[in-house]
Amino acid sequence: MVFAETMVAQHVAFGFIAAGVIIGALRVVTTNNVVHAALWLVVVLASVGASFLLLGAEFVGITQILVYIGAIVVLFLFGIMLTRAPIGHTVNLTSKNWPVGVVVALAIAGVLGYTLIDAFGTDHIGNDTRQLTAQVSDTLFQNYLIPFEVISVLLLAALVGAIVLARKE
Amino acid sequence: MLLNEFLLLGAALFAIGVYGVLARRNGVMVLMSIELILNAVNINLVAFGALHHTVVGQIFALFVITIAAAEVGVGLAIVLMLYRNRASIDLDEVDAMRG
Amino acid sequence: MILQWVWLMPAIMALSFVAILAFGKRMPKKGSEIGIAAVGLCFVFALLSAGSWIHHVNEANGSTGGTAATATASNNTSATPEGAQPAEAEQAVQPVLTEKTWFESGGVKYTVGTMVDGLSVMMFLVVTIISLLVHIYSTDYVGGDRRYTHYFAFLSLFTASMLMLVMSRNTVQFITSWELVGLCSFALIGHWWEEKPNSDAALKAFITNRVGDVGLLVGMITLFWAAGSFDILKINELANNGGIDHTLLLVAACCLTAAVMSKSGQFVLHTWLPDAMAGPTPVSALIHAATMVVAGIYMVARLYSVFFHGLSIGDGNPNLLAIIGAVTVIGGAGLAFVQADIKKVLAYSTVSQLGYMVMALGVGAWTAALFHLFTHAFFKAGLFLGSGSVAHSVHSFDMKDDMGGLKKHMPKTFWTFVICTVALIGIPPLAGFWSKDEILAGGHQLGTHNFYETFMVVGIIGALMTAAYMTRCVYLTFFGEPRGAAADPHHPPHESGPRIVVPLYILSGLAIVAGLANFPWGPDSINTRFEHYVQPVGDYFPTLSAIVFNPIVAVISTLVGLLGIAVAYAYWFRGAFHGATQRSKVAHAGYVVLANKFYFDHLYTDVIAGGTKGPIAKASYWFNQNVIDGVVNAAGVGSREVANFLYGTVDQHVVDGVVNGSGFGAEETGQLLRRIQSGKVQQYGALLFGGAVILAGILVFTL
Amino acid sequence: MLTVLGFTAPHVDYHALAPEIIITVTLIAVLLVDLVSERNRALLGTIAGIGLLAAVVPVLTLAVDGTDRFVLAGNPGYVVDNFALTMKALFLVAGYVVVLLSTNYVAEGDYYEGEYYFLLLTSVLGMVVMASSRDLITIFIALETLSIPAYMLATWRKRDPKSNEAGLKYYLMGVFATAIMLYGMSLIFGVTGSTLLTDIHASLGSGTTPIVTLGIVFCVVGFAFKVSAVPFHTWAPDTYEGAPTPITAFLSVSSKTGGFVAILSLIFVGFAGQHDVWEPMMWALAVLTMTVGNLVALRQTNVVRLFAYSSIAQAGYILAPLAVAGDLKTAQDALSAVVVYLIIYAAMNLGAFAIIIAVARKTRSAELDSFNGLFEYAPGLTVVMTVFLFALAGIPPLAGWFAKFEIFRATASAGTGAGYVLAVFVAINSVIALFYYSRIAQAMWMQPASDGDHTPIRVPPALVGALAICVIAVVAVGVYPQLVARVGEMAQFALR
Amino acid sequence: MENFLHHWGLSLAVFLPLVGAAVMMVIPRAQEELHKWIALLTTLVVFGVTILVACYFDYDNSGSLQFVVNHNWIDVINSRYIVGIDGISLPLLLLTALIVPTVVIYSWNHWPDPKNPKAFLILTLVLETGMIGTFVAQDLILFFVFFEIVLLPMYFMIGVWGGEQRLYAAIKFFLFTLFGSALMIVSFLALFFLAKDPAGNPLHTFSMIDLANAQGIAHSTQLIVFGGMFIGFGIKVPIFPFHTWLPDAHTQAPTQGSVILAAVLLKLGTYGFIRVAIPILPDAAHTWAPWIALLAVIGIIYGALCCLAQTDMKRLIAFSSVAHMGFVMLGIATLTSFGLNAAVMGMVAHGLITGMLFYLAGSVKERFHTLEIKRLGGLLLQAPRMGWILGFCAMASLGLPGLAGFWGEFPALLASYSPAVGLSQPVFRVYMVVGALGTVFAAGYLLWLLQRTAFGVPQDEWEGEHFHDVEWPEWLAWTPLLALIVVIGFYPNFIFHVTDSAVQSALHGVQTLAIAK
Repeated sequence: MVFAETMVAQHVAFGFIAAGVIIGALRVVTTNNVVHAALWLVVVLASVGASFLLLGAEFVGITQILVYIGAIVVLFLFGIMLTRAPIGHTVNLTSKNWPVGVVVALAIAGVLGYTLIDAFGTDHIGNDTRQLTAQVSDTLFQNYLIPFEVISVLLLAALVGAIVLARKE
Repeated sequence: MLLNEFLLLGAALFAIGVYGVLARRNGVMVLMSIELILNAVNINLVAFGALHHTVVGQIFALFVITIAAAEVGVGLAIVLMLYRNRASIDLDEVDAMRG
Repeated sequence: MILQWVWLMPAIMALSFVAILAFGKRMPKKGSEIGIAAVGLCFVFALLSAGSWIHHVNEANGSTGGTAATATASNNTSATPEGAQPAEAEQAVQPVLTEKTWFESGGVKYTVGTMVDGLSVMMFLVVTIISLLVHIYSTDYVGGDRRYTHYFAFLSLFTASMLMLVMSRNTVQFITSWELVGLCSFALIGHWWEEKPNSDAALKAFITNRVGDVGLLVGMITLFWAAGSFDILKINELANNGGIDHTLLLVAACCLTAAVMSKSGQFVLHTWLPDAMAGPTPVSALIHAATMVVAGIYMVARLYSVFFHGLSIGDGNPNLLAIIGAVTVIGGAGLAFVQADIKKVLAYSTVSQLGYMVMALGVGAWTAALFHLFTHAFFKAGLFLGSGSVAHSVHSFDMKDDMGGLKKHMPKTFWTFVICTVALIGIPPLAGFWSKDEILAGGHQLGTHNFYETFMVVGIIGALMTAAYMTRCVYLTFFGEPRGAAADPHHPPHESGPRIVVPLYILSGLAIVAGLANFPWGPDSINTRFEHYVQPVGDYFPTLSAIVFNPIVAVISTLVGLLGIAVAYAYWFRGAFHGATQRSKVAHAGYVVLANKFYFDHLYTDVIAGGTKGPIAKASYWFNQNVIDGVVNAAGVGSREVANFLYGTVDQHVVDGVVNGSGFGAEETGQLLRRIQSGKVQQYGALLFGGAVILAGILVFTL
Repeated sequence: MLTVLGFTAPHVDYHALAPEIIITVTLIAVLLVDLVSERNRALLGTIAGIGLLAAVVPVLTLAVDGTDRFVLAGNPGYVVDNFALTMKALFLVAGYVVVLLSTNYVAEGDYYEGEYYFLLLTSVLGMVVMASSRDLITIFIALETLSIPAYMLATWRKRDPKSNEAGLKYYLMGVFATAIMLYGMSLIFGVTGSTLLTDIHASLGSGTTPIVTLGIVFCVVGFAFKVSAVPFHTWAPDTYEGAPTPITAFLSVSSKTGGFVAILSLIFVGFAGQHDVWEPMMWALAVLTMTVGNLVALRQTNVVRLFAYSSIAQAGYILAPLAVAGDLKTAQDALSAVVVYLIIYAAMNLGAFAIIIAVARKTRSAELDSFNGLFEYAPGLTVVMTVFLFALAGIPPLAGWFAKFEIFRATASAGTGAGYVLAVFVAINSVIALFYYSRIAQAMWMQPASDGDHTPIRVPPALVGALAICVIAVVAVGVYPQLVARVGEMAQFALR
Repeated sequence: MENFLHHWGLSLAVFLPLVGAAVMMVIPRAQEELHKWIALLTTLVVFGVTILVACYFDYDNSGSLQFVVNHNWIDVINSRYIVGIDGISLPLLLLTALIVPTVVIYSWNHWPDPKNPKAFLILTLVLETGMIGTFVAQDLILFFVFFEIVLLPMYFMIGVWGGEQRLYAAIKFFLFTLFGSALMIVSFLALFFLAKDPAGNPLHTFSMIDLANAQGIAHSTQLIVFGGMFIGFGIKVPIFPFHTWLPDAHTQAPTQGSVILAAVLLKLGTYGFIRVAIPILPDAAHTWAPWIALLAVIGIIYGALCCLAQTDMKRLIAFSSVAHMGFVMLGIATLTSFGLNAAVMGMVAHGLITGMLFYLAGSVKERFHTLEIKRLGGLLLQAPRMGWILGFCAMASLGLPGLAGFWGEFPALLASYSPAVGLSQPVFRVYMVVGALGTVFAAGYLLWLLQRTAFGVPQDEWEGEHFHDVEWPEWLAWTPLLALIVVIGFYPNFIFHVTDSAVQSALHGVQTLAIAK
């Protein structure tokens, strides 16, 4: 019954996670308060991180929390402040073209949903999904050495470039 | 767990992100929506990795997270510069060039 | 043998053309001497070739002696009782041929060469004599003209081309020469191109001839493919022995008839010929009376097997040639009545006389037609040159306004003119009588039991009209009160100089004697010599029955001629048919004949003569000017209109419009597509995501 | 071989990796020199240029060597084969020309010079990596490495709102496209369980399922954006217009080529069995791209913008052979056609931009009017520009004709109706294209100078160098196309 | 010498002009005299080379290719540098090599604005390379390249040195031709992939010689492939309804451009039919022939009617080209050796005659600054020699026997009486009659032109003005053309002798087909 309990727990956990992701995401794209949006984003990102943990990807889950919430959201907040975006409900942040967005989004959802159900309708993920972080690093440095090295140059470039661009004259 | 639980969650997140990207006027909020999309991708990658019992999915996700960070940094820099030049980050107003 | 060297004649004339163009202006006589020398040389050459040909025929007829006289004596022709049989004892005489390969294309040799037989030799004589006289005449007539040299150059070129035409061995050569004489005609009609009517006339001549040339080209092409050769001899032979399908012969003959109509001024393509009188008068005499305009006749004669079998002339049914000829005889004569311009009278007269020839060919009277061509060349050239002489004196061609009473001022011109007129009317024993009578006799003889008899009647009516209008012409020019320029006291009319008068003498002399060339009686040495030497005998020529002189027809035609003169005399000289006391004897006699024979003076004067002169002629002239000429002009104007429509509407708007429209359409589409490029990044994004999902959707759901 | 804690360091073929290493060293050197030397700005461009040319050397030695190599032993995810070498050489030489184009532009404008070259080199590095990448992750990283610096370079004229706008649009659209591509990659990974293209090919077999179709389409869309295929092209005109002109040249040539390299790797190595999916897709993209690009170009008045649409249309031609590249035989023809086109296109387009830069130095404008009467006062530039224009239009004996010819040949080689129809589309479009190319020629040759200013244009040596390279290439290849035809024929993938 | 000539003669003729152009490029613009001399020298040397080639040409074997050079070019697509001439190419080669020096000589003192002899002459030389190259190329790709090379210089000639509407005319010329050649190249490629040798193996070659013996292309496919070539060559000819670029191009082009355009460029299209389309796709040519002939006779009549509607001398001459090229196309469409001979003859004759007419139009324009027919008149009084030459050329153009033009028209009509076996005789005979009617119109518009320009007295507006008659550069440039019009007119064997067996070989395929049927 451990097996079954795990199953139930997983499903319950997934339910919460999914709710967090969906509600958070919807608020991110609908709220008229920029700061709220950033905070709702945190909810989404955290939920996604949780789902990684649920899938046994601890390292990615942790990285998700650290990088996203620790760095990216902070960046966003800085950005919000630097651009002096209105904090309250002062401006309608949704453009007039939102119906287009709805249509496109629904179309995407439809096509993706159809295809995914068609392809993976009954596929189960095994219960033991844990993978060792050591495995991750081994594979990374054995097979993905080159992209890893390249991304370091890229990050340097992004850094240097962003500084140049963001710098006041 | 059903694989599709995650995949459909990812798909939903992707669609919401797309909506956000297309419907938000504020540049920073568009960037946020992009993050939603990238997270949807990551959910997929990690779920598939779990399905195939391979760490490649995670590695891919890690690369995506890294790149996402770099992109946000660059994106914010550009938005910031835009703000400096025109005191607004309303994307609807950025249409000096067209046709 | 000299007949193989006849090509020297056109060569000499062509050289003369080049020499006049090159050196003419620097010569003392401005190049005319080169032309005269050359054409004189050619004349001598033509005489020699004539002698040579006679010798050739005689030899072929298997005579013992070599001289013409003995050869003729040994030959029996129509005068002998056996001559009644159509298939005569004439021996086949092959023409003298030369040939050189010109070029080769598609496996077919194009050759140049000469083909000399009696017909050609006769034409050599006509062309060179008239040309020589015209050259001499012109030195005075166009003396001092600013393009004197060019004038002579083109006379040379014309003579060269015309000689080439009549010695052509094959149809390509024939077409070439045919076009070249047309070119010369164009250049000489338009000699005074400063005035628009002249250049108009030149254009009209050339373009009308081009219309006929379509027939020529198509006909010759048909014959080429039918016979497999351009060789005239071969075409004739094959046509003669049934080697060519009758349908093809018919098509070819009809097409070629179109060429005859244009070149020889037959109805309805005749209208250019009167207009062509815009050219200098000697040119009219040479080209538009004696030589070029008979090229059509010559062609029919040359390709007679084709026409004879193609149009089934031997069957006695009405055929295209005969009908066209007949219409032209009457039409031309009728029109000649109402002209005020002396040259126009002569031009319509030429049209009418050419009609006789075509008609004669149409009924099978080959020799008659060619004989008429021969005699007509002399007296009509004489008439033209005479009219030129008159005009030279009064500086006008208008009989009604500028002439009258010239008889006393220009007696030489007057007498030569009268002689030629009488010859034309056909009063024996002048040239015209013999030849015209032979045509009428032909119509009668060949048409004893069929339709051709009709053409004899037409011919007789034509003769009557000819007599009448020529009398009118003579009256208006030389009799009555001087009018206009002729009455100008400061510049009284004067007789022309010797270079004008001498050719007139010669021509009027020829007009008197030329008819004897085919004298129907007498010993063999003078009996129907023209027929004997000119009408070909051989495989390449159809068998024709010889025309026998018919005394009854001759008397009738002579009487009719006299009647015409009489009526006209009465009408114009006397004003009417009242009070016969003071009439001249001739007119009186005519009047008596008329009065006693028909007893309806009034009827005649008012209805026939008056009618001819009045309503009918007027009407036919109106018809000519407004309908036939109108059609020609309308064809011109119409094609201009069609052209304007085609160019202005179809080409510039439809054809070009499609092109420009597609360009415009492309630009407009581009303009529309630019709207997609709204400048709003989120719309771009929508397009990106939308495009991706649509593309994916389509492929997902279709594959 | 290093082994620590059970980790075995992979064996690296440094010879094969030498070009990437040289570029990396160079870009760091540029950054350091920029830090150290405040005055000697001219040095920066020189270093960058030398670095790029130096990187060509190992490419050549590798080409002479001729064996196909895995950079990491036993890992087919990063390969040096003839295709990779060809494209690397192209990226490096094109990058060098862009450096030449930039030298005076950057020095005379108000720019951060060191960082400019640094970013440029980084982007080139991304491209060079892309040429060898046979793995979804590596392709993704290479794409980002070539894109992210390009986003920033596009907005490098910081105080120019147009440049900001250019960068913003490019960035946003780029990120959107990347997102789609990543989603597609995730699906492909999900189906096959691997990111290696060889594994993917093996795993997918032939035929397709909806999920695979979706994955392929999304993957390709990401690069269709990069090559500015319609309807993913919308960024290009705005970005090209607003970006600094040398960067526009860079985007229109190098970046676009990078996109094509990725597409070629994906469809010929990874998705070779799924040609039922990408053939119709490429067909539709090709037709749409060339037609829309050409039609909209007809109405442009800004030369740079016109060239943006022109380069969109050119992308359409390049896509065309891929629409019939299903089986092995036609795939080879298509691949060599695309490679040949890319090489020739690079020379033509870079040359044209070099002229635009040269002219704009004097006229301070890229409007079509500013080219009026150029023949009067700059006949040399005019002739050379004419060469490029008509090369782009595909008029012999300028190289463009052979490029187009190869497209025709590849589309016709399939022998299918679709192929011939496409060939006719290319034919008709090249006629439309002539119309706007000749408008520039008309302005230069047949119009009087707008302002009557006839002072001659002084062309700096770097630009002369760039022009010389391009014009020689265009003419030489046009007269003797075997030069590139051979390269195109050889540039095949090692893995299939 | 002879050996050298056999290997290098044609290549020299093709590329020497480029050498001249290269030399001129480095000489400063101000040295106008030097430029003129270099250009003249180059073109004369080229002419000399072609004369030498003509001297060493084996006329007994004019049906087979001579002076063949076969060298690697683009191995990858198996396209080779094959040049060679046979009896069809030779006359056109000589025509081209003759026309270009006359253009240079004529240019001596006739510079269209904006002058700039350097650029103008360089373009002329480049043009010469393209034209000569097209006539000697024996590889489809090489042919295509030369065919296209011609476009650019002509585009600039019209666009820079042209008249009021020059931009429109230049681009129209360019777009039309390019459209055609784009379809043409697709057809060439189809041949490359579809043609098989008798054993059924794909040939994969662009060599015209090999392709002429190829087989294995389905009839329906042949039809489409031929269609592509038809549009490509037909636009160049131009066949109705693709002709609309021609009047604009001619009207706007500078005199020299018009001359080259009329004398040589239009021939590229008809030459393409004879050299490429018919030998390689005889079957399709056979099916297409009645339609081509139909368009040809429409062109004859239509062109002539459009001439009648013109008010501009040059435009009139331009439209007359449409009509004349109709005869050439009619000859080609008969698919008989008669017809093809006529076509080549027609091409040469039209080149000489219409070239001359355009020269005259140019000289008239130079003197009167207008070509509006109603303002002209009395040329024979103002400049009598020029008037005479105009008359001569008009006569030659309307197909007067004894001048060159006739030998293009008459044999073409002759041939259409009896087209190749299997073609409908009645249809072609109708075409023949209609075509013959076209000669009437030709006489109409040309004489009408002559009447209104040369005859009559000058308009009042020219009162007191003096116009110089033909000048020495004009004499130098025109004499060879005028002489040739006469010489060929009198002795057409100069052309027919050369072409006859060559067209037989060109028709080999058609004849085989006929035998098979």
